[in-house]
Amino acid sequence: MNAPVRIQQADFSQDEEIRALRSSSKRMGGIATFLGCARDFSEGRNVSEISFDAYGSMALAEMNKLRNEAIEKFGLLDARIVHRLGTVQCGENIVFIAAGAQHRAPALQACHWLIDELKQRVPIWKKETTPQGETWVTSHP
Amino acid sequence: MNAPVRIQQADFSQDEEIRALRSSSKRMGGIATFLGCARDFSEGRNVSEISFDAYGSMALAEMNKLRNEAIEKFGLLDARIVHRLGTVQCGENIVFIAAGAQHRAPALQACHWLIDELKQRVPIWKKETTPQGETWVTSHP
Amino acid sequence: MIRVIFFGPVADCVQSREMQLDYVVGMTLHDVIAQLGAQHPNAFGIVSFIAVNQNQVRDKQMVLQDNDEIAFMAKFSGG
Amino acid sequence: MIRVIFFGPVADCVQSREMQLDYVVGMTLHDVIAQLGAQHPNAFGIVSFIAVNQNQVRDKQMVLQDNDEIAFMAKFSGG
Repeated sequence: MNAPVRIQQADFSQDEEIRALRSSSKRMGGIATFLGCARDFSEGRNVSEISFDAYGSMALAEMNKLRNEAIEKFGLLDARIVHRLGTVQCGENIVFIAAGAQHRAPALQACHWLIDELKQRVPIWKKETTPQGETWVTSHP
Repeated sequence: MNAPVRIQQADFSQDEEIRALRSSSKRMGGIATFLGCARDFSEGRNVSEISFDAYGSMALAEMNKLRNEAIEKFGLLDARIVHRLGTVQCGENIVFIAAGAQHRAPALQACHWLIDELKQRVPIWKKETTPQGETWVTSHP
Repeated sequence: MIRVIFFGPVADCVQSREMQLDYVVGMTLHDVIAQLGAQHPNAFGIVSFIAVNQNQVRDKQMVLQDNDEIAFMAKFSGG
Repeated sequence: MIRVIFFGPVADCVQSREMQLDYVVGMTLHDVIAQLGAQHPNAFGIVSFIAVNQNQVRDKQMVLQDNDEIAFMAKFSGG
């Protein structure tokens, strides 16, 4: 089975991630997920594709820390974080977070916390390709 | 394509629901989902299966109202709600909510709001089968 | 005719999912509750919501119309 | 030897992803910033985070060790 925290070029399947997550416990009553995808429009400009650069080893270490912190902080049964690198076409998947708990509130709260923290703490950078050229994204929309 | 709001005996695929959700807009940057599953343990008792009864026509009408309210309230691009009826084995899917928006915050907030409201407003009842017999669930854990 | 329907825990208590009552001009929701509540006190003890024609109703003085569908429901536990 | 690495927007400004600096006993993070910042002012203008051996560092007086890996990073924009 794939590791629960990954950085990869390839796309991923939500169903497979969920299957892996729930295989960790039969006590799991609530699973919250967040999927970030490449939009065709950002800050008033058309976007055709997005490419990502990362400090890979540190990014993976930070994502593992985030997972452990979330499990501890929200009492999760399990959590998974997958982020793609390389070039992602408009409409494709970028990032996936899943949090599983006995009840729904901690799963939902942990999922929200994880994506907010990931954006603040994980060294990954996004460059958007538009008709006007390429631009590194610096805001946290 | 399946309707965005459904009550059905059959299981569903998260990947298919997400595909249907995102097909509604290329502006979708964030998709939050909640999946409720049957746990093997509830209120201190082992649970082998859960069966559901519903006031079908009213439940479907309420779920459609919830979807419309969430789209309006959170500015969603689309949302889907699926609830299973009949008998669900321990570990299986019960309910699925997906909310898609341009940015992550409204998608995550809408998803949390939808599952909380569904539990309050949709006429569905859950019966747990345990070694001690069958019990209708009355709390909102 | 008034159609009265029950689901889940209430249907189990009443041991029925559906009943029909004769319609009388001017009859209210309260009249139906009084009649059925006397016959099925346990079931009506767990009724938390009432819907008439699939809309939740809180005013028990509501005057019914012929062919109305009334649901007496326990607290919901879906999801 | 000190290994200095750049990513994303900072790497584009520096026009390089990696540099090596000679290690001098007692040298601090501040010394490295002063040296490279003078050569690449635009790049260092967008540096928001610094990591030494993959741990974020805020104290620029930190004394470096031989073979340290320093990353100068713009504000993150993943997710």
